Amino acid sequence: MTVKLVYFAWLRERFGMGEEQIDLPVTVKTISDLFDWFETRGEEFEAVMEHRKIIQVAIDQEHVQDQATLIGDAKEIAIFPPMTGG
Amino acid sequence: MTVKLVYFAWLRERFGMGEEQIDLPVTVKTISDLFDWFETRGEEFEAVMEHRKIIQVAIDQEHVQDQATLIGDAKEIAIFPPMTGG
Amino acid sequence: MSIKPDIRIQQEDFDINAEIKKLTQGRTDVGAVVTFSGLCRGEGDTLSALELEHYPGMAEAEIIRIAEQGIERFGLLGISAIHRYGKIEPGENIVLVIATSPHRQASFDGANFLMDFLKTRAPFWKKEHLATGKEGDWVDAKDADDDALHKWEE
Amino acid sequence: MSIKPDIRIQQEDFDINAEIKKLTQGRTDVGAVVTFSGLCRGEGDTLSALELEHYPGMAEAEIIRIAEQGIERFGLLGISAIHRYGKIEPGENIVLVIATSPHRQASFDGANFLMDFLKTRAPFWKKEHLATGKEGDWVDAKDADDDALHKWEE
Repeated sequence: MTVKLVYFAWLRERFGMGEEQIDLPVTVKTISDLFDWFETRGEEFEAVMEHRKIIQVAIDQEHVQDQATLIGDAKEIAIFPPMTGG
Repeated sequence: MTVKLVYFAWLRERFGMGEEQIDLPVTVKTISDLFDWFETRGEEFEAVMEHRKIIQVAIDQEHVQDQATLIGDAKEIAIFPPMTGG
Repeated sequence: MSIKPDIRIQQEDFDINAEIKKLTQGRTDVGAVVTFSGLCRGEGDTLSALELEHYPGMAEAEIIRIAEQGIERFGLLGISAIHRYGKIEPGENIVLVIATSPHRQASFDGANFLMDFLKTRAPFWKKEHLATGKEGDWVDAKDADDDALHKWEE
Repeated sequence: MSIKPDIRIQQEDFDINAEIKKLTQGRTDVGAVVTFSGLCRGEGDTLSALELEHYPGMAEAEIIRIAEQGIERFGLLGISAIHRYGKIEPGENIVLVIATSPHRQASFDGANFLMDFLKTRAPFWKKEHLATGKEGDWVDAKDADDDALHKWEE
């Protein structure tokens, strides 16, 4: 399944890109699975994933609280630090 | 003792004047005494004094809550309905 | 107290942008600005105007006194209030309050506090002029406005 | 819901007078207007700018969602929000929220509610640029901002 991953703020800086189109491994069913897989993608991904508990996610622009949420047939998954608007 | 009495809103209208200079009778020592004396000043004053419980007073531009307050050597006593600012 | 409230009672309308600028220009410590403006409502087109009467001298003094309490209580960086008098038509401004502070809650509280006290403690009175051309009644004080003061009891 | 929030994410500054006018002109049912503007602070001259990043599309959608809750909950007559992005210097505006209603408390609550949610639920992030010329850190989310949401629990 091809999905667009979007990164913001210091995640974007650490990953060195704002977005990527990715074929997710079939084992990746939840956000938590996605983060597990991120940990296998090299040093920078591993380092960012040390903060995985506080990292926020939006699936198709809808904020997702629970990292056990299924990715389903999402088109766009955004990954970002806690928001600091206003 | 000469004092300036100042009236606002419907009190001003009912009394037909915005202010007057008055020699208060020596028996008028408190705001309550002043209101008793008002009741002797004719029909309009008597009619207004039917609302004496809710009528507000400022002595020398300081709001006074208790009608037992002494008038002392006040220069200006303002008498008005509850305020409706804002 | 080094911060002086800027309080004006005037017939003319006010310019909110200009008043905000007075409290913020040339400084970088203000993080939050809250303005409240109160307008004359038409009450379903029954009203042609409100006429505002005030007690000159005491009106300014009372608002300054309350504004100084607000500065102290909420740690405001600035506070202004402009209250108009005279005849004001539906849709027109009656009153403006502005509070500034480093963080947002103090400004919200400061402006809200000043408005609640202004409603019941500043010597202003409103008379209705009706759309029929007749003079209406003097606006009664509202219990709800007295009740609003309770939220500021410590 | 017939009242539509007016929500914009833009680089340019905003004009508070003009935004108020959009919500009040030609109507006589609005009695209260509350504006909140949030400005970039200089943090004792240590900061040269904040750089604001946002998630286009989701930012607008989230603010509209929260604003619609505010209209419903407080009975607002109108609500607007403008959030800027890009590089913003100390003393400049970052965000504007306006709420209108017949009576004052609803406008105060509406603007306060929207700001509290905007702080923690709208996808914006701030990076500091230091007065030394260096890039600073990304601003951390504050517990106080999460705590501020509790006052809206019913």
